[in-house]
Amino acid sequence: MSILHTVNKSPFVNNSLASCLRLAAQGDGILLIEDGVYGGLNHTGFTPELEQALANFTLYVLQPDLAARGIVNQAHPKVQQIDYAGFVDLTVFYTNVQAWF
Amino acid sequence: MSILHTVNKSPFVNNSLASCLRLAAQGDGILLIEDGVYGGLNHTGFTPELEQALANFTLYVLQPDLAARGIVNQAHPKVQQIDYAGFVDLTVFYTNVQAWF
Amino acid sequence: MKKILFIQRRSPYGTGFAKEALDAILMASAFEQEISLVFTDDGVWQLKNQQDTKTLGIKNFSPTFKALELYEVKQIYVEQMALEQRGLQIEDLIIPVTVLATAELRQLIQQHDVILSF
Amino acid sequence: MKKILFIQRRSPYGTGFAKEALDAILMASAFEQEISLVFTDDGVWQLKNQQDTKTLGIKNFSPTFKALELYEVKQIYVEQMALEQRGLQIEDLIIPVTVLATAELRQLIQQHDVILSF
Amino acid sequence: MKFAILINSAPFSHQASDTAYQFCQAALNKGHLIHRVFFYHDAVYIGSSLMCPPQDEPNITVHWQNLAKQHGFDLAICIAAALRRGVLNEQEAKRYGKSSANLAAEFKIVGLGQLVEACLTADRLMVFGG
Amino acid sequence: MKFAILINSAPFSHQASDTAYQFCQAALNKGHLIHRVFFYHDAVYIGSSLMCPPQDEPNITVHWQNLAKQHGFDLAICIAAALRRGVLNEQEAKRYGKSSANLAAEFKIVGLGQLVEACLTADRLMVFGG
Repeated sequence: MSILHTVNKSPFVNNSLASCLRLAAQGDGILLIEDGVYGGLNHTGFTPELEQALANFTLYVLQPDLAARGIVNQAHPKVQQIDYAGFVDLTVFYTNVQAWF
Repeated sequence: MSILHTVNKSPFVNNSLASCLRLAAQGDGILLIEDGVYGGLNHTGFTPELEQALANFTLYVLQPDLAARGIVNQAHPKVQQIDYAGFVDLTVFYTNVQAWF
Repeated sequence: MKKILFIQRRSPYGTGFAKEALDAILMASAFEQEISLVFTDDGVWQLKNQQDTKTLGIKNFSPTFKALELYEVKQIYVEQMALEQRGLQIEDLIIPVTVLATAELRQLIQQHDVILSF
Repeated sequence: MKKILFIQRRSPYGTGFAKEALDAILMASAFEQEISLVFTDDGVWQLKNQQDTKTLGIKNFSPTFKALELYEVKQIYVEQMALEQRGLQIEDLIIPVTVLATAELRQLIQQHDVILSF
Repeated sequence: MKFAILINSAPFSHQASDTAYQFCQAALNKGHLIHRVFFYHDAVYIGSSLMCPPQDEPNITVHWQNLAKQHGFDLAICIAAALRRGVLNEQEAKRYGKSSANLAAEFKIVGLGQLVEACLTADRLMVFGG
Repeated sequence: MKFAILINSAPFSHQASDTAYQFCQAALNKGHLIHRVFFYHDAVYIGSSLMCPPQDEPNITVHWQNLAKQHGFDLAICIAAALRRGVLNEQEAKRYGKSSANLAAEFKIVGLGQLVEACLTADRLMVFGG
């Protein structure tokens, strides 16, 4: 039993990712989509929190959303970049899904 | 010349009030409306920031929005409670208005 | 039978989510599944007592929470930290709830089959 | 003549605000007023270069910012702190901008007659 | 004082349109003028004639219609935002080959220039946002 | 795997409906099933037949229609949310005395029970939020 959490809000604006990180359980997966992908970057003010999260969770980021925003190269190296097919696979791999928005 | 800033988002969720407090100028007025009224309360995790703001700005809160949310009694004593007529008066008193949402 | 969890994270009135989520909860209660409700973040404001929307001219839907018991929705949880951050105590809420520490809520979420968050 | 300030605080694509705000800026430029643009908070992401929306199947509107000069919109400001928090430098932006310290931006806002924020 | 009003949010989903309405009512009660209410972004949905709110909920469209009729100000809906979202008058419905229009009475579909004009004409612009 | 999809956000104003569409397409390409797509809150606007997006923008309503027809799943719009916001089929338009309906083909107006049923039937519920 473990959950895939999806987060679609920017951590610079909104508390959704912070709440997700507080309430996700060790071993859960967290997928950043839409404006949530801004939480998966290196060298930002949020990066220290991201790196703390990487100790407890597997972090994924939707690559098409990074590309649209021009930030593929800024993505944190330890966050796994996936496409929509990979998104579908994750929802099968994990036993439940929770959306944070 | 001074500005009335309106803020309609909860500071527990969203950075709008934080941005307003950063970019408002000494002497400006800040009116909390809709979910923004949660920023005008006493004894919350946000109260220390509110009290800091009170040193630089005049803070107002829309009373009907407090009442709807059941928090009239929780409002900070140094935040002025106004009704819609008072809201209109403030937009006349200040020389410009900026909305944060 | 499935265990369904509703997670309420939005304040009332500022957006329409809280009201329409409540409609969904009442509907789900008719399906005789095991339903739990969690209020956290600004969602705890939904349960604040003394709500009075007369001046706003919009509907006060908070009394509907009192009907949840009639609909056999009895597992209602609030995250302690969310209350504390907002200066709220359980006496300020319109219905009796079970207060959970963050770690307990984290466990509770894992025990459900379907999670509907609003 | 009025001095009009547009303040852009939203990221592109996640919501429709950024795109429709840009339409409003272009329209305002036709009225021969003095127009200034400020990008702060997540609004600075609107100017990020290398945007590529092909896989999303939605329109990349960032090239339109390059047309602002033709529309005589030349006062374009970015808050330094917003860039820094996001790991961005002016070389990462699609158009040249003037970078302002927070105190300078605070002053700039006071100097306008109309403020349109999105 | 002459006010221009910009509303950015959908009805029901956001309180902003209700707040804007209450503000306008209070301003008019005090003898101020409303030059124009401009509906942009998701606020264009407020101009739909097809809304059927429950009996115990206010009908914001009717509220605006009554206030505008009584005080003679514009209810202006941005054409680009409205076309995208499917709020159409007869003329636009015909132009785009749609079988019907759904723009409520008293509302007008106008260009974005009317927002800028309102900003230039009014003493204050009030933005009620999303 | 059998998926139930819940969409909560308006088209254009939020990316959520685009993400949901891309997700469904990818899931179907992998041989999974979509049991039902349920449109709630402002997502009911996606079922409007009157949207006229610019030529260079996708028409999300048409995208959903095509995908649903091809793969035989439900496009279900919550009746209470739709009535409030003015998305009506012929029957509801008549019931409420409106001159026209605006529900797009392939979309159905249903009760909220269909959302619960979808949650109980599917292996996974995917929520695309506002």
